[in-house]
Amino acid sequence: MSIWEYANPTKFMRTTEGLLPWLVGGAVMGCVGGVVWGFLTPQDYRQGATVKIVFLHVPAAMMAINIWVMMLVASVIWIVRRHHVSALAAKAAAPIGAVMTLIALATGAIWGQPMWGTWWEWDPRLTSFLILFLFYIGYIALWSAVEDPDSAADLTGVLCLVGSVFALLSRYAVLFWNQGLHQGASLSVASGERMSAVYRYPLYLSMAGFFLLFLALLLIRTRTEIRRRRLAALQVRDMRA
Amino acid sequence: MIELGEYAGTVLVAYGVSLVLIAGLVWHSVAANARARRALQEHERNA
Amino acid sequence: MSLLAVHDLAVARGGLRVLEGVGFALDPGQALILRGPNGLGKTTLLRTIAGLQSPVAGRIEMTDDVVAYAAHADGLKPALTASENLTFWAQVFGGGGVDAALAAMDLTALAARPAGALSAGQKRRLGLARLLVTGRPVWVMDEPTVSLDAASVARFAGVVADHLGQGGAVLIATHIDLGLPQARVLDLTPFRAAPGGTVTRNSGFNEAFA
Amino acid sequence: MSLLAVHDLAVARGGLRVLEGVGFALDPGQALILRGPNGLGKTTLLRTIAGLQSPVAGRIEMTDDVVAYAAHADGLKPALTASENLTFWAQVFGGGGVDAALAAMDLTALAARPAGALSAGQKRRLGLARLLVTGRPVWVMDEPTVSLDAASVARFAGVVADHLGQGGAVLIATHIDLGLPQARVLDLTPFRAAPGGTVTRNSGFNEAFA
Amino acid sequence: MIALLIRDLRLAVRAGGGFGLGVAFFLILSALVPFGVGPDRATLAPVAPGILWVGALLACLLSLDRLFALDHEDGSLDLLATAPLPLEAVVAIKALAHWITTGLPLVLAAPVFGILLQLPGQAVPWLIGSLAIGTPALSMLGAFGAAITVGLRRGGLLLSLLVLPLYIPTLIFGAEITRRGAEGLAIATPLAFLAGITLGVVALIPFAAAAALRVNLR
Amino acid sequence: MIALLIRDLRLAVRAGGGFGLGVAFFLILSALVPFGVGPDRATLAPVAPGILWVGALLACLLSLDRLFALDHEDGSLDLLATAPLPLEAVVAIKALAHWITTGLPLVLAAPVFGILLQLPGQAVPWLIGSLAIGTPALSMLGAFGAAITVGLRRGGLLLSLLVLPLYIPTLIFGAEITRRGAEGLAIATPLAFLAGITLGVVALIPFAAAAALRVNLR
Ligand code: HEM
Ligand SMILES: Nc1ncnc2c1ncn2[C@@H]1O[C@H](COP(=O)(O)OP(=O)(O)OP(=O)(O)O)[C@@H](O)[C@H]1O
Ligand SMILES: Nc1ncnc2c1ncn2[C@@H]1O[C@H](COP(=O)(O)OP(=O)(O)OP(=O)(O)O)[C@@H](O)[C@H]1O
Ligand SMILES: [Mg+2]
Ligand SMILES: [Mg+2]
Repeated sequence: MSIWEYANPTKFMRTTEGLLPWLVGGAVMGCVGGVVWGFLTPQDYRQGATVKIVFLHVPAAMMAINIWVMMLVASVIWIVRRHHVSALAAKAAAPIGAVMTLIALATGAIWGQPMWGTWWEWDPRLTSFLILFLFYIGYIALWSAVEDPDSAADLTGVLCLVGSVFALLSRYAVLFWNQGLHQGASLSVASGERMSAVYRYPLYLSMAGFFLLFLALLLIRTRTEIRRRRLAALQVRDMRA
Repeated sequence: MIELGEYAGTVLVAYGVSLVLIAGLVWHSVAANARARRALQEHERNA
Repeated sequence: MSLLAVHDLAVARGGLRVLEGVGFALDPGQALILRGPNGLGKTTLLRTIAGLQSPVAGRIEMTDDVVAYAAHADGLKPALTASENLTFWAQVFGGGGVDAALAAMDLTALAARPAGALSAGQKRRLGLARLLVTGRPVWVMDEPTVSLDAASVARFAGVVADHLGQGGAVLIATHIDLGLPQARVLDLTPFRAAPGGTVTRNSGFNEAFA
Repeated sequence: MSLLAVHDLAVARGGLRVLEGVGFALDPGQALILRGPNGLGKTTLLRTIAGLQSPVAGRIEMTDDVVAYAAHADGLKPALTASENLTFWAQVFGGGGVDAALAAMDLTALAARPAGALSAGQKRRLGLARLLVTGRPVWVMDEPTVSLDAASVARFAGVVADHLGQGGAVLIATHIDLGLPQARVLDLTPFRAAPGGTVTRNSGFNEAFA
Repeated sequence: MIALLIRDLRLAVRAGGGFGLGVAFFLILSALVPFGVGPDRATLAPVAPGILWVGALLACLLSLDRLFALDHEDGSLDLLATAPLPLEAVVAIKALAHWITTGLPLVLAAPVFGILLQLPGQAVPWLIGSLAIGTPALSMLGAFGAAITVGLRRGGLLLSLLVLPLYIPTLIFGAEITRRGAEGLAIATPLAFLAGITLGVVALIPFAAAAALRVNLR
Repeated sequence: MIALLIRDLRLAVRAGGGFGLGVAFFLILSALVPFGVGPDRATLAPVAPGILWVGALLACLLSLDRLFALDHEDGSLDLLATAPLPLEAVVAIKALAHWITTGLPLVLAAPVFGILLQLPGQAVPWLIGSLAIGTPALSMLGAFGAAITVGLRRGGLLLSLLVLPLYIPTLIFGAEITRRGAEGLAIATPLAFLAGITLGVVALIPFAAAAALRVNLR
């Protein structure tokens, strides 16, 4: 039995049925745990209480990028092997990614107010996220604009491929255009000393929570899409019969 | 009580906005799912 | 050998099979008229044969580049004159004989008129003249005589007869009489797809969808 | 009294007279079929009667708001469903009876389908159903049976006969047989405008222009 | 009348997102300008009111070109012209539908774009107010341009060419209100002019547009 | 191939001005911005390169939306797809025709607009150069967006939404070249990037666009 079996909608529905409660449980524990723990951390000597925003901002920012990558993979699978579930999963993931991007942008903007004294600064990282948000919006709009579901999957798939290349390109262009204020990654291997364990462990938990939340929502939304597809197919069939 | 200092507003707004967005997303996902399931069940019962 | 042969073809529109089990062959000099009530799937079948969509099942046998397709819409540019429109298509298909085509459809007097300033029937004649300049042997036509008056229908029948005489073949979907006594007629009604038939793609993964 | 009377009418297209001296009257219960070769000026005449352009000479006698016009194009919105399309027109004309109109043209099963997903003939039927919801007595139709199969043409003839029976009148330009034995036929060929006839407006200032 | 409004709104929603798209375009424009101009606050802030107004104008313009063209192509416009509705009402309603789908969302979303372009905080209410008063005039003038160009294929650019000069007074007063608001100056005069223009346009342009439509239908 | 190019150019000319309209729009935009922003040289000069590039981009965009849509509506696209021409070539040629009618006139007319927006003299050659190198990419990316949205009614705004983010890298490097040119800085890096983007886009996008067209024709 190959992994592609799970691209069969019926099989997918059955498997995820059992999986979902666990995911939901994990997501709730991770998110609530991480965020509450984060909220209770002590104040940073430099950033004061604002450091608590990190437990929302960083996981959201991370997921925003990872979800796009996941959509890219799903689109490639659809284009190459034409598994409907993967196309529907890409469709289902997009609004989650858009909301994650929005959270990263919003918390960043709110954070920027005390830190940089401005709501918005054309910093490269913030700018790249804005561009990513535009790609999400365009992708979602295209899905809703095309009537035939297979055509919509094909078109959004092509858009996702081309868009990924240009999102990457934009990142370099933006870096070239403005060297920013935003701090670099502090969770990388070398950066252990930059963020103390007080903040690091709740951040890990929160990140895990966001990831599980994404998985749970993704499954729910994919199931919704599968049911919608099935209903539409049944309706068309009845209409003609 | 947890001490937020001068940045209380900032932190609370950030948490508030994020929670609202996440709650909205979750609610939308769950509601749409329930709607789709009901519509499908109804259709299969009539058919 | 046949110019075009279709075996056990099934075609779908809007995610549902509309026709299945269609089979026929067209040899040089043959004309086939497809009939069937509105909404049966004639247009869908013709688009499939023209290569604009792929069949759900079955085979279409033909060599490349034999089919010239004339759809419900004429593909005319209102801003270009009748002869400019034709010349363009002649160049795209690498054919020629624009003047002959205009003469054949009685459009010589209107050659310099912008296509937008033609009447419905004149536009249609121009759309049909396009087939002549493609140089393709198989003409696939969707209700070609819409808006044509009796004289033009007769003229059209003459053009088709000439084309058949030169070893061409035509496939026409129509509801009205074309005055082509030599044509075979195929009624598509028996090939209507059974309700509940699903569009099974080769992956076989999609039972859940219908 | 006539619903519609036309006296010595001349109509022009692209700055040139195409028909002149046309005259007829339509009483309640009457049907008139206009015939003539492609490009004669039937569409131009119907547009003039529908009020979309003004006559060059002659008179059109009718009370306001009696005419419902169905042109070559159907005026359907592909994104709206069949019944939404009809409902819109019913509301605009202050009429009603959308369901009856759908039933009359055998579209009830397709009522919830977006108009863009109908076949050519189904679209046409929907376009004709529009006439039923206008509540107007005089139907002016330009080649109404294009793309319709034989059954639909018969159904259309039935609808027209009903309309005539209720005191309506119809004016149809067509090239093919409609199965309306009660209709008078007017061949427009004798009214073709003399070549060189100019579009003289009432001011008399325009000889230089044509 | 209501039926036409509902139909147009419904079409806007069905045809892929309707409401959101005008705003999305505005967003993209506000995002593009800094890419062209550079990220400095010192360069951006002074030009922000002008750019935002030009952006609103372009967002309007882009969605305009098919206002009548779609109805013309599929024959609905011929049929509407022979319907009992006066053509003036048709124009006015179509302009209203356009405003609801394009102008109104812009007004509501304007503060966000102000932030992107570093518009000073105290100017934001003036931006919103001037857009709320000015955008109806943009939609109506746009309907006029669309009516004039309706028969022509590839009318899009010609439409812009015709309409943009008509937009200039609205643009000048609208941007002036925002700029003065940002600097805390008196804004009564431009406000009066802007309101006057909108009222005049809404009252009179439908007649001109209907006349143009009639000519194009002939 | 040549026949298609000639037909498209001819249609652009016939349908009301073709060549002129892109430039005219650009002109009006360059004229509008001072109205919105205020006429000061000190405010205008620093933003001029950016505005000019954003303007070029919008002029492109506005004329794009009917690139395939017209051919789709009247059935020509179906017929072209069954013609012996590969669809990739059709896309490339249509993009080329679009560039000749929109991009090329912009490049030639750019100095004039530079003057309107108070662009410093020494930046003008860089403006022209960057536009000449960058606009082909704009046309080709636009063709991709047009191919994706071709079946959809009211695709205009959706098209902008899809295409504008794709334009960002071109815009950044193009405007950067002009700005650096104005200040006499080194321009080799952005120039290399811009040229690279254009080459990549011209080489690869036709395939993506043709794929999208095929899907939309189904
Ligand atoms: C709107 C805008 C913003 C966006 C899109 C954004 C994006 C990101 C991203 C993607 C990360 C993850 C970095 C990584 O771990 O690789 C991050 C981390 C972080 N950001 Fe932001 N940011 C924004 C605004 C801000 C602001 C205003 C601040 C304030 C000072 C800030 C402070 C931080 C901090 C402290 C981290 C975390 C830890 C780290 O360095 O990884 N961000 N942000
Ligand atoms: N986009 C679509 N989505 C769903 N169903 C569609 C779509 N387009 C057409 N159909 C349906 O597919 C069937 C076949 O349509 P097709 O156009 O092939 O019919 P046809 O035989 O050409 O009819 P006609 O004689 O009226 O032209 C019809 O029942 C039609 O309603
Ligand atoms: N825009 C125009 N400019 C100049 N001449 C035109 C224009 N439109 C139509 N004509 C010409 O006017 C004449 C009348 O056209 P009309 O469409 O009324 O003909 P018709 O009788 O309806 O023909 P058909 O049966 O083909 O529909 C035709 O000869 C046509 O070529
Ligand atoms: Mg058909
Ligand atoms: Mg006619």
